[in-house]
Amino acid sequence: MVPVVSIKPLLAVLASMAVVPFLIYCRKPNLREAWTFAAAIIKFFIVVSMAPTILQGIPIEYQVAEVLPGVAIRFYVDTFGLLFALVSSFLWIITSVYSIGYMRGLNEHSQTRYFCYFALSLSATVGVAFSANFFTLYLFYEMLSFATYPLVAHHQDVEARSSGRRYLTYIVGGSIGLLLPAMLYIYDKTGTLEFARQGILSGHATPGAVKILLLMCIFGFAKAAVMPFHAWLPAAMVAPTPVSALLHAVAVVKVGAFSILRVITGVFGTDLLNSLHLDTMLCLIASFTIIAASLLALNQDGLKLRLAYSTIGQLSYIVLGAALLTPQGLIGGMLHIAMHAFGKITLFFCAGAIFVATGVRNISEMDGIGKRMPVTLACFFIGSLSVIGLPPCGGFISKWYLVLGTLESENLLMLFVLLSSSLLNAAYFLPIVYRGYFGPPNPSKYGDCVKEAPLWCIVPLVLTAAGSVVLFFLPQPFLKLAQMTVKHIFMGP
Amino acid sequence: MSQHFPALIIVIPLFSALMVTVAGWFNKRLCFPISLLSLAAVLYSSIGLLMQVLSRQVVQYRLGGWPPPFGIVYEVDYLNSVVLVLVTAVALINLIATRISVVEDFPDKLGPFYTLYLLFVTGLSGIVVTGDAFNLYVLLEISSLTGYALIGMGKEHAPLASLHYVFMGTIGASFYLLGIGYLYLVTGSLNMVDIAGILPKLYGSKVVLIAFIICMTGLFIKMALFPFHSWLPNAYADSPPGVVGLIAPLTTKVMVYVMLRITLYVFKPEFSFASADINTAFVWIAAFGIVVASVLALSERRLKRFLTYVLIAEVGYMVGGLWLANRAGITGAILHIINDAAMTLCIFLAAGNILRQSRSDAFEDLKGLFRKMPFSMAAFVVAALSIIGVPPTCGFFSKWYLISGAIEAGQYVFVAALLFSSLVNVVLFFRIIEIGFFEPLDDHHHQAPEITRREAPMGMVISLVAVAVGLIVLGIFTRDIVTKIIQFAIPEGIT
Amino acid sequence: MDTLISIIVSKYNYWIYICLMMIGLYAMIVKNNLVKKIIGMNILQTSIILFYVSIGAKKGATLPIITHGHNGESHAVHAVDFINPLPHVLMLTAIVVAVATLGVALALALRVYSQYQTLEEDEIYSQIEMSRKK
Amino acid sequence: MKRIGLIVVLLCGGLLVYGTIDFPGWGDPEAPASRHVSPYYIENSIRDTSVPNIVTAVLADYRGYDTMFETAVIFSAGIACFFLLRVFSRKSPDVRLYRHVPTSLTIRIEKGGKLPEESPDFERIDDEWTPYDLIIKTTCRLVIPFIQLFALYVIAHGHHSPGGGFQGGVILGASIILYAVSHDLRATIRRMSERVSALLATTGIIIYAGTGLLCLVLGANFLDYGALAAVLGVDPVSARSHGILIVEIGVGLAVMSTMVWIYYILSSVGRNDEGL
Repeated sequence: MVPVVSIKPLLAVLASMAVVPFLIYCRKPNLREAWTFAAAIIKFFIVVSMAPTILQGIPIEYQVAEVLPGVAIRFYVDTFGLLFALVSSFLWIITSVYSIGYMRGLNEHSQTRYFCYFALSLSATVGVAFSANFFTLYLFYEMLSFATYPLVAHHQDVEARSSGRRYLTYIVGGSIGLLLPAMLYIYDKTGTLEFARQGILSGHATPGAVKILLLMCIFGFAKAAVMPFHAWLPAAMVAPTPVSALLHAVAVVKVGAFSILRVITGVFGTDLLNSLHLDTMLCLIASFTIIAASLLALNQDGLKLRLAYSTIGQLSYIVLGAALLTPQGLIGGMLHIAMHAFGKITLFFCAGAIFVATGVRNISEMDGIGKRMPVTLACFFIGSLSVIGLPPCGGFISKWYLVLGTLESENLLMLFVLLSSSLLNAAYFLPIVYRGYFGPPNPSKYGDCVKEAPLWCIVPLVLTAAGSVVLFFLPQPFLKLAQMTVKHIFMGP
Repeated sequence: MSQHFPALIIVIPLFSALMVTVAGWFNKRLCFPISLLSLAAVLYSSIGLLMQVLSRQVVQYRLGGWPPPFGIVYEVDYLNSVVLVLVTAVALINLIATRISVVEDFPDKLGPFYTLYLLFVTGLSGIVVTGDAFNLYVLLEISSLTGYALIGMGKEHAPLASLHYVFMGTIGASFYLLGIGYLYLVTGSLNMVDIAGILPKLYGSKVVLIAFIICMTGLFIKMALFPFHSWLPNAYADSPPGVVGLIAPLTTKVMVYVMLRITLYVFKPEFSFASADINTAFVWIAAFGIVVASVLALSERRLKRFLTYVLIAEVGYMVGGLWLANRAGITGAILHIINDAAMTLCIFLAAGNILRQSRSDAFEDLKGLFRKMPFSMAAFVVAALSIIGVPPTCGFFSKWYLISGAIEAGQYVFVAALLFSSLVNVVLFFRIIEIGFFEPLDDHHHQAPEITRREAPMGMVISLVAVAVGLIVLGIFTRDIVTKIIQFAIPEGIT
Repeated sequence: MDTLISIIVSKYNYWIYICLMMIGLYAMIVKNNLVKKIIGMNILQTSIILFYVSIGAKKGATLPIITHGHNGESHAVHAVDFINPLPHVLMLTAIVVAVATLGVALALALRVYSQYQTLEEDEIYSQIEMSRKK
Repeated sequence: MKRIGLIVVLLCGGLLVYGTIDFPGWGDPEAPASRHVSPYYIENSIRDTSVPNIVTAVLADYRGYDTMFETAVIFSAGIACFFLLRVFSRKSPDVRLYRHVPTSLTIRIEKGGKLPEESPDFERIDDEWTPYDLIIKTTCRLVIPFIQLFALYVIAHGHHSPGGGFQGGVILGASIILYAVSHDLRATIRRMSERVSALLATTGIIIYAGTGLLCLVLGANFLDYGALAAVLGVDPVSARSHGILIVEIGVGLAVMSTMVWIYYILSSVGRNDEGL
């Protein structure tokens, strides 16, 4: 199963970076957004065009440059990377449609800057997905951190700037303070940073060192918002909703979770961790985050805040899937990247749509809003079903596999955690829908003649909601990719 | 001609300095072209020298045709050929970049300015290539004297700062001279290779030990390592923009080079790194210096002053890297000489542009600069990322080698210090970037923010952006620099 | 005891140079007046000159000028008869360097004086503090 | 501060004393410094350069490169003083004072008034003017030529006796400075203007470095005077001795004029009018 060499991964990464000069130099908004859109489509098609090869089990690789002896900027597209790249690049298309509607609806300032950094962060995301070694992953991870900073602080007021500061503090502090030394230590011990099927660390480090490195990686990827490194995420909710939607439901946080999965499988290796019985430690960290985040989400009144806390919880599902170190669990974790992405982005779109249409942010003010914006709230309902993990939504499948994973490792505590957190999810999502449909409408909060948000906003969220339903019935590409990955990891080529 | 490159490197700038003096008396407009041509020629010949070194090991040039140790010889090897290219390149770029601001600052003293500029470059490149310990002292004094004069013409308290610089510099140089005297006393020779050949028999002697200590102290003073750093911030902060871009990147780096030369090639590693405790002590000093400098930088509210503290911290990087006493660490130190010179040049050129356009470099006066001068600020950001150490800018890779060397040597204090200063740099630079990026230009008059501040003149911006791109290029080509040059610059003994 | 005395006696001018050097250093660190510091700087450099010249000394040797015969083939010249010329050469350079440094230092001191109307450091610093306050 | 200084000084002193214990005794002919390199100079300088004064031979030939930069150092000091202090007062002062020498009357000319034509009778003076002492002036008149003659001798005779470019140059410079002290700065500058001194200093170094460059052009290494034999039409050894003479002249020129230049600037704080 020799990998084929192809420049496609590089193109996929550059597709959105190359568009930036155009964005800067074309003054007309329409043209600018056309460019963004085109870039998104092109990127998606490049990624898709790689799928057939990958699905035959043949990875694609491309080496850009060897910057240090033995350490290269290298792309290596395997099933897992492709899964993530598919999700993010597909959702970028939808989001760019949505952000056109959103930004115009609120006629935000300095939209050019917004679209530029949006494109940059997308190429960073795909770069992470395709990176072949820890170094390349770190490179794009940092690039993503700095590219998203202007988006988080987009509003430029004091609050936005302080939360931007906090964002940087957590993310960059984690990456420089924890990841960099961990990476260098691994390089010093093993002499390589390439991801391998069963990790590179086994036999090179003492159990204690492995444990410390593992913790450094779990918390160092602060984008995964594992508690206590989560505080940046709620703060970052000051950003415009499309940013929150894409970056904090899809790109940034998922990059964090993706990196953790990558490192656990590719650097540490499941066998090594199993042999050292580190799975329990990981599980406890993850499950604590899950429960605590869900509880915190319960008493948030701001809709986006509640979504943010639920995101923190859901991310730890992915970590948990990896932490179980069982095939089914890993499949569940990987699938959850895709499923949760669709569900959560729908929810964010809905929040944004409600805000655009009514200017309402808080849940307590949304009574009866469903009568005014039925479509939006219907999609919200679907999305929340998906995140809770109920059929007929994609979320159900990933959770199903996670549960299987817990049973597989006879870890009943984790089973309990999963189910109870699902109950908690239901407890903090369904009331919103209830208020929206059956609560007495009070136009005092959001004016009288409110109707649906502009079409640019509605279409995307309908699409994503439909997507998460479709994924329930035919989860095929993602499920197959995840299964192939896990098979490759556990059974070998 | 090519076999005379080592002489030309020194003679061309010296001669053109004299030409510039004459031109200064008769026709000022000739000063800049002459300097430009001569520095270009020097850069050409230094690159040619590098090529020669890469093809065959060491280039030796006997001045006056006398064989060592009786005459003065120039020994050009892997270590100093690359530093030489660095020095000449930085001098040339800064010359081009600051032409306009120099004309503004010294309208009627162009001749003397460019003369001093060229003599300074002469001194530095001589220091780099010379193989004679005493000749190094003479050239050191040339570069110092010209440096004092250039710095002394700055604003505000520059003369006082420059006078203190004179005192500290003279003490440092005198210590170095004394150390050489001690070595001469016991070896009877002034040629570095010759001394290195004689010393091993004398490693036990007290005189050699004291000579080593004195030399190192002198060099530490000259390079403003932590306890001796007090002169640097004042001296650089008020110096004119045309000067700081030359002196800040080069002086400390060349001194670090001299330290490397003395420790690795005059006193062999067997002597310099004999006792692990001493190495650890030096590493701790360096680490402490890094931390202190970073903390001091936090307290500054003016751009240039704060950059000078960053500079001091960087010196700690290189000294610590050397005293890690392993291959990775020393590779990091040498690599950081190159990268840090480039970064410092870039950041100070950017600061110079900002200062020139907005007349002040207090943080609160940097509002809305991104709108006003996007290119300069973009270059500033690149340099900042490089100083923080973000891939793929070059700063990351030298930090990479330094940290991995420290891990290899088990000096986790140094690792911690490096990471700490990186984080502090993040805080510092993003404080500035945030002000420049997000703070509205001026609150009271919104309509048409005043037009006084716009992008700096073309020449300045172009060269600045070129340097900024160079930072990334350097980073990408790290492997070639290391495997083709630096690894041969380190003595075999070190693993 | 005798060894101590012999050490002291046989190296007395090294002791002298150390004393001179320390005096200069002390002046540069402690003195408050800039010109006094400059003088200290010169003492420091002079002490080093003394050190080098005393390296060159050689008992029973004369100054290094070969008197007999200009185009001197045939006469064998013996190194022991002449003192070591190299330190003197070096010190010619060092003297010139010292003079040059002195010139620049004095020029700077003049600038400082014309700026603050004083050469006492503490007064200068108080003036700087005043300007900061304003 | 005092205490810190004392501690630092004592530490340094202790260190140096500790090192000195291992020194060879003073004047010990067996000391390594006297045995390794220097014997070569003593024994071969005559054969190599036919210069009896070994110091001169080493200074200007074996280590001639150092000496070139030593000249460059003093030159850069001159440039530095000029750069730091020189002020070009563009506007002529409102009030000029002239002194009519025969009658020693002082004339005060307001702005726009008619200036006296250049004649020895009138000399321009500044706010405070002290009468020159006749004895001093006459003595200097008498002494200065002899000083300068001696300086030339010292330069030219550096091969055979203590002396050379630096010493001679300094004496020359001293003679001119003596003139400036005994008369006034304006008079001196009238005889040897600042531009002339600057250009002379440059010329001095150009002579030195040019000699070296000539050798380089003639195919030898930089400063290898042996190559001058082709030009001077003598054998390489005496070519070296001639080369040494040439560069010594250059050094003398440079040192002399730079000294004078620095004096001009320092004594008048860069205004080049009154002087001390």
